[in-house]
Order: sequence, then structure tokens, then C-alpha cells
Amino acid sequence: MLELILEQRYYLVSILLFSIGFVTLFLHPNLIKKIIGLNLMDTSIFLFLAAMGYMEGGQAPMIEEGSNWAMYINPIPGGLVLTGIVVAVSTTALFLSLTHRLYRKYHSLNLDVILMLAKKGREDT
Amino acid sequence: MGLVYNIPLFSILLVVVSGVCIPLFRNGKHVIRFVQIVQLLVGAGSLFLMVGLSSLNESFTYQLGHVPAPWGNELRAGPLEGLLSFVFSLVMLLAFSGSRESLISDIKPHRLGNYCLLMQLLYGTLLAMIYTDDLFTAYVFVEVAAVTACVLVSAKESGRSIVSAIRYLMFNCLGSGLFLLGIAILYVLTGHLLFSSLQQAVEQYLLSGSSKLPLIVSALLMTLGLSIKSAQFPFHAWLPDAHASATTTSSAILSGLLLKGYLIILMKLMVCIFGPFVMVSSYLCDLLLLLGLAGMLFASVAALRQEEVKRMIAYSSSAQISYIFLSLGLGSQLGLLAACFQMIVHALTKSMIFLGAGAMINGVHGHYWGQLRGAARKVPLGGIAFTVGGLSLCGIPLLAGFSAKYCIALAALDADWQMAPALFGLAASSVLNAMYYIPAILVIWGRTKPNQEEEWKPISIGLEQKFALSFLLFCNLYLGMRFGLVRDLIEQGIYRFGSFG
Amino acid sequence: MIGLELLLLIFLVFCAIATVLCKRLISSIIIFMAYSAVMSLVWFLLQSPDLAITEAAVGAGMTSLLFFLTLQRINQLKGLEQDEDNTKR
Amino acid sequence: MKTTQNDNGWFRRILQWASESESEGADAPEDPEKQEFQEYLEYIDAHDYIEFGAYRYMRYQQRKELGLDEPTSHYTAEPPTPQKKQKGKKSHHKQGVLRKQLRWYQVASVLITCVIFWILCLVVMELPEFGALDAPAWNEVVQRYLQQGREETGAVNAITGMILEYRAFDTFGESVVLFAAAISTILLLRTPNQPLRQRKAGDEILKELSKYLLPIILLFGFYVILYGHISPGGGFSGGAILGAALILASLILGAGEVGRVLTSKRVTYITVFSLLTYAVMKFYSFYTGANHVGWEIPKGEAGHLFSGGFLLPLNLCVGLIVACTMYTFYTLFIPTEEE
Repeated sequence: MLELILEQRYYLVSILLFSIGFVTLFLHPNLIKKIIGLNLMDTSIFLFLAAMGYMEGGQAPMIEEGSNWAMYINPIPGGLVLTGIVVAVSTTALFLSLTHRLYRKYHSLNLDVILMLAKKGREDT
Repeated sequence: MGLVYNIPLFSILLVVVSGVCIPLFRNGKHVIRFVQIVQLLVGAGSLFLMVGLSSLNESFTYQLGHVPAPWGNELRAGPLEGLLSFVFSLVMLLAFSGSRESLISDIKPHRLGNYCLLMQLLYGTLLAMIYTDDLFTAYVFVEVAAVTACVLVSAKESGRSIVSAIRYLMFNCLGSGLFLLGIAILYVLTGHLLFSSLQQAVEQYLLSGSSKLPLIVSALLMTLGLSIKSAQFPFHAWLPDAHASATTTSSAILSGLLLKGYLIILMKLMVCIFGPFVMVSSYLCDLLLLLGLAGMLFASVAALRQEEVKRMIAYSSSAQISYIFLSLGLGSQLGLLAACFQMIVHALTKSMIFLGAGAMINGVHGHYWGQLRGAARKVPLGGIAFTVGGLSLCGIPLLAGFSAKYCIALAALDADWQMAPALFGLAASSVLNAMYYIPAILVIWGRTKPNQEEEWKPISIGLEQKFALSFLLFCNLYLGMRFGLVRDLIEQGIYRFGSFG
Repeated sequence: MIGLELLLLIFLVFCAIATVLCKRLISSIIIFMAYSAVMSLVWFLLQSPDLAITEAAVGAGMTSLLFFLTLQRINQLKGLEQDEDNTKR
Repeated sequence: MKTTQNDNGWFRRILQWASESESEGADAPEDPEKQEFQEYLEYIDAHDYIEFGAYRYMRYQQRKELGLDEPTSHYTAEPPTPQKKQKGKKSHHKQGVLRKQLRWYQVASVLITCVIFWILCLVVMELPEFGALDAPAWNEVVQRYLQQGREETGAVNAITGMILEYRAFDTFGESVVLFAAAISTILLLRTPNQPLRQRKAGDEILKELSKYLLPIILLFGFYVILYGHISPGGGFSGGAILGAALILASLILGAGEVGRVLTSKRVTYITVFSLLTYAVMKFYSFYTGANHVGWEIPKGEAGHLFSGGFLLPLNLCVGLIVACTMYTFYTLFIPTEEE
């Protein structure tokens, strides 16, 4: 069992990080913390992908002329993660700009408070 | 290869490039025209594609680049894809022309260009979701849809709309996280991202009987992610707020099209990757069925209590989306057909209701029921659109909603134990629909107080708006009376799409 | 080698928990920055230099900068409120 | 590293967090704002419903009468009067319902996460081993990328070859995400005719240093972009470095200085033209490839700068898009004059 855990360490850590990010996104009322949780979640999946692309003793895929193809690691997860990182930074920027607008309006970063205030606003107008 | 085969790529690129070009324009009003022309072109192209493929009775894959499919990307199109993209283009075009005035009045002129840009990107994304044949491409475009739609929600710039946008974005990010994790697990297991190769690999796993748990979990994660994104019942909290605070165009497109884009991907997952074995044997279909049933009832009950017209329609959307989940959950070919038909009917009907409601709201400047009393007399066409749409969703015969319900009922009759709950849900939710739509219709046609008599004169609405509303009305009646043609087309398309059940 | 990997992984988990539990936002962002930097190191160990460079530039650099700027802007708003209160006093 | 900054100790805090006593802010409020809100919730539980602003104003009046302190309220502009809810309508806020709901929500989400974690652990144990040589992902797709990638794309770096040649459609979608995010942020945060804040330019030493440092970073960014198909790097990482250099420049030289050269309009134009160029180039290769026209771009000899057909200009386009987007984010996020 312990050996298996050691063997799958990257996967396990990424699952753990995913859970931490997930629970933060769900539970923490602070918007900035929520965004951090979101980032944790995304990077954990990237770690998962990057770990699965690795091969024992493989090299980075900079292909030399006439070399054996089996000596490199799998390039596909790398490409996927690159795409994912860019997507993550875009959503983070969008999230942060929304947060800023909300703070300007409601003077709070606490989503529960903001939701309450917004609800009040609706009932009155 | 004839020119027909290039239409999917042409339409996606044309839409995205036209969107990207918008910052080069100076005047916002020209931008709307430009966007409409592009939508008209793409719609015509899709119609051509649909007719051509349907008469040839074939589907094809389109290789992107010099390398064939498992290595490169590819697009896939058949009659069903052609039909869907035609309907989407139509709804997009009509939503733009039907709410042109409220668009110009709701959004500040210097933002109008960028708003149209994001709309256009969203439209290109939806097309790409329809045509894609690759899991990761689907993920990327799902993200584009999330980013663009978020701003469409917040375009009106009130505090409420920004709150709803941030909730929308949160749910979406959660959904894409789960979806991406599902993709990652599936990729670790199979090493493929293309639908057809994935299907083969999954079949091999099923034959050998190993790694069943990871397969099921990945299917579950992806289904969960997509149902969060499409505002299915337990995750629908963001939808009413998002609708109530968005402009009419945004609402029509958000509810009419965007939610369907995710469902199309879900359908592709079910049919093209996992197939009936994983879906039915692992109770995933039953999960979808239960989600659908719960959503139909809960969302309808919630709609009863709403005091704002748009919130009510939003809850009704959530209920209608649940119909699609229910028919997907039946796990049969007929269920798939019913789901597609409901998708098309709902896209046309819901955008009509939103446009009608938007016209009335603009007419009386208020969106609570109290303020809307007698609104339909002021804006007769809007009132008629709302009425016909509402009655159609209640399942009055000769209207489109009835034929969709008929298809779902047919599919349910074919199933075994799912028959009773599905039919019960259908009947109960029809009654609930009637319970909130009919009072609403009575309110909008009701008489105002006698001292406001002079305000009864109908307000004239723009020619374009009239045309859009009448066209949608025509579509609704047509689908209600003669749905055979569309149904055959979907059947042909699904047959080409892959066999299920 | 495996010892180093384990150390980095444990550090990652530690950083993740710390950044969530930290009460001051500024320090939790700094910890998040450290997390990203360690993540890029891990990817370097996994023989993906492309990812490592991108994560170091985007994750540790850009994302944290955006967080800092947002926080700065928010603090500025807070500061203004306090200033107003002070002038009234 | 940061463990020593708090006197509570991590262990206790984790315990506290795990038992969810932290969120019960009534006993130990972290935040005066939160405390006030808690009090407000209790008030509307006990009395009747009023608006938060009205509540704060009422508290302010009370404190003033008692002579305790001056207001901290920013709702003082127009004092709203407490509104009673219409009669006949029952209040939704029963005693402590909201807090109970919040608690249930928290417990439920922790439970859900635990279940997800457990299931995922089981899944991970069944997955192919980490680093295994015979993993299922190691199939003909990877083989072709690694074996023939060098000839087919003319790129030494297989990842660049993959994302810009084999799976170029995904990368196109990704550039669209970036563009959409930039436009969305502009929509949300830019108010027209808003002056850029004239920051005080950094001190002399920094300025002198930046004279030497900036060109090096810029050069490095361009190097990473242009040699993306030969060495690790490429459009995304190089673009991010380039963006970082621009941000550094506006930090040190003042945002106004850089903003005069790179106006927002110009930045948008550069992004638009890069994206259009990318679309046109990729459209050419998609179209010719799909219709089997031939007309391939000569790939040149792999390993040289001018090789790999469209790879070099594509990388440049992607790099420019990323750099411009990052710079746009920065300019929109820096504090502005009137705030």
C-alpha cells in the first residue's frame, strides 16, 4: 500500500490540492480567497496532466536528429497544460475585475454579505 | 471535395474573424448591422449544408491541416449539426433584430462595439461546440463561452448584474474544473482525445473489464461539470439572477442558446464516447433522469413565486432544460431524438418569450407584474409573442411545445421502468407551467385602472422587431403543426451521429 | 531524487493549506506566489521546461501581480473612506 | 516560512477550521465589518426587516446620542429611513434561519469534498503507474509526434510543433479566450477619458538600472518567442515575459510615459492584427490541408531560426497577443486618479 502511495505520489498530491481548492471555492466567503481556490484547483489538474506525461528516464521533447523516439516524454499533456494555464489566467483576470467592481459598489469582499446586500437592493427597488 | 464540405470551417472562422474585426469600427450602430449580415450569411450557409447533407444522406469529417485525424484536429458535420447551426444562427439573428432598440438604450454607446464583439465570439464558440469532434477542443471552447457569457450577463452595469455575473463565473469555473479533471482521467486511461478513438478505447476497456471505476468517475465528472454549466436543477441558483439583470438580447441568447451548447457536448459525450454501456450500466442515465425530474418540478414550483417577469421565465428555462436531461436520461435513440427536438423548440420558443417580454418591459418601463398590468394592450405583438410562447410551453396542441412534449412522451412510452416517472413528471410540470403562465397572460392582457385609460394606445415598435417576432411566431406554429419534416431530419442526423441504445 | 520530489510535493500541499487559512490577504497572496514558483520547479523536475517557464512567468508573475494590484486598489478605496472619516472628525 | 506570524499557532487554527468554529464570527470576530453584519443579521432576526444601510444609519444615530464615537459609515450621504415591510406579508427571516442554513451549507460542502476526495483516491490507485513505460497514453499519436514531428513540422521543440501545427485549432481557441478576457476586462473596468495615474517615477538608481535591465528582458522575451520552435519556450511563455517587461517599464518609468507610446487603442490594434494574421495563416493551412491542394509551406531545415514554415510568424503572433493582453490587464488594474 505504502509503495503504491509512493508510486502514485504526484496523482495523490494533485487530488489533495484539487480538494483543497474545491473546498475553498465552495466555503470561503472572501472573494479573493475563492479566486485563489480556483487557481489551486486549476494548477492541481495541470500537475496531474504534467505527471502523466512523464516517463521514467525520459527527456524533455527537444527532438534531435535521428534519435530514438522512446527517449522523450509525452508532449501532448504539455500542450494541454499550456492551453490550460492561459485559460486560467484569463478567468482569474476576469474574476478579479468583477471583484473590484463589486467592492466599489458594496464595500465588502465577503460574498455572503454582498449577496445579502444585493438581495435587499432588489426588494426595495 | 466540394465547397459544401468547407462550410463548417468557413462559418466558424468567418464569425470569429468578424468579431475580432469589430474594434476597427467607429460607430456602434454599424456594428450591429455588420454582425447581423454575418449571422445571415452563416445561417444561409448552414441551411445549404443541412439540405445538401440531408439529400445525400451522409456525414463527413473535415481534417484541419495537413495531418489526418488522430494526430490533428478535425470537425464533423452531418444533417443534425447543420440543422442545429441553422437554428442557432436564426435565433442569434432574430434576437439581435428583435431587441435592437433595447440594446441601444441599455448599453452605453462606447461599450456597444465590445458587447457585439463578445456576442459574436460567443456565437462562433457555439458553432465550434456543434461541429467539434475532439474533447480538448470542446473544453477550450467551453471556456471561451464562459468568459464571453459572463460579460454579457454584467453588461447592464447595475450592482445586481455584477453580483449575478460573479456567481455565474464561479459556478462556471467549478464546472470547467470538474470537466477538465474528467478529461484528464480519461486521457490517462486511453491516451486519446478524439471522439472516435476514445470510443474504441473505451470499448476495449469494457471488453477486458478492467479500470471500470476510473471510466465511470470520469464520465460522472464530465456530466456533473456540464450540468453545472447548463444550470441543471441543484446548480441553477445563478440563472434567475443572471437573466433578471441582463438586457433582453443577452437573456434571449443565454437561455435560448448558451445552455444548449453545453448540452450538445453532453450528448456527444454520451453517444460518441461512452455509449449506452457505460451510461446505462453505471446508472449515469438514471442520474440524469432523476436530475431532470427534480429540476422540472422544483424549478416550476420556484417559478410560481416570482414577482418579476424575467425571473419567472428564467426558472421556466431551467425547467425546460430539465426536459432535455430527462429525455437524455431515458437512454434510448428515441430519447435522444426527443432531446434534440426539445432543444430546437426551446431555443425558438424561449427567445420569442424573452423578446416579447422585453418589448413589453420597454413599453411600460417596469418588470414587476403589478407594473405590467395591461402591457400587452400597449405592445400587442409582444403580448401575442409572450402568450403564444407561454401557451406553447404549457403544451397546448398545435403549438411547438406540444410537439416537443409529444416526442418526449413517445420516447418515455418506449422505456421500461422510466415510463411512469417520466410521464408523471411531464404531466405535473405541464400543469405547473400552466399555473404560472396563464395568470401571467391574464395579467398582461388585463385592463388597467380606468384613470389610466389614455395610456392604452399601442406603442409602435420598430419594423425589424415586428419582423423578428412574427417570424418566431411563424416558426412556433410551423413546428407545432408540421413537425414531421424537422423530426425526420433529426432522426437522420442522429442515425449518422452514432447509434445509441 | 525521490526525497527532493517528496519534499517539494509536501511543500506544495503545505503552501496550499497555508494560503487558504492565512487571515491577511496580502500574505496569502505571497504564499500563493511561492506555491506557483514551487509548482514550476516540480514541472521542471518532470522534464517539462516549457511548462515551467510559462508557469513561472504567468502563474507566479502575472497572476500574483494582478492579485496585488487588485488588493492595492481595494486598500486605496478603504483608505479613502478612512480619510473622509478623518476629515469629518 | 510564514508560520511564525500568528500567535495562535497553525495546529490550533487548523483544528478550529476543521471544527468550523471560525465562521461563527459572533464569539471571535476577525473583521469589524463582518461583526457589524452579524449584529445586523441578529437585529433583523429579532426585530423587523430593514435595509442594511438604514441599519447602519440607525446605529450611527444611537452612538451619536450616547456620544460614543463618530460615524464610520459611508452611507451617510442620504440617510434612508427604516422601512417597515408591508403588512400581511410574513417575514422570511425567522430566528437564526440564515445562520443555520449557512452552517448546513458548510457541513454539506465539506462532506461532498471528502466524498469526492475519497473516490478520486480510489480512482488514482487504479490508474496506470506514474512514469510507466507501457502507459496507455503512450500510443501511436505520441509516436508520430515524436518520430515524424521534426520532419513534418520542422520544429525541434515537439510541444511547439504540436500546439501550432497538429492541434492548431485548439490554440486558436485559446488565443480567442485571451482576447475575449482582455475585451471583457476593458468593458468592466475602463471608463472613457480616464486619465492614467501619473505615478511618481521610481528613484534614480532604479531608473539607471532599468536602462540596462529593460532591454535585456525585452530581448530575452523576443528570444524565447522567436526560438520557440527550437528551444523550450514559445509564444505563450515569451509573450508573458514580454508583457512582464512592459509592466516593469511602466512601473519604473511611470505608467504615463509608457502609456503615451502604447496607448490603449494601439494595444488593441496590435492584438487584433495579430489575431487576424494568425487566423489567416491557419486558415490557409487548414483549407489547403483539408482539400488536399498541396501548396505546403516549405519547412526548411529543422533547427534553424527560419524553419518550420509558419511556426515562426505564428509564435510571434501568439506572443504579441499574450504580451498585449497582459499589458492591458495591468493598465486596467492599476489604481487610477479619482479613486
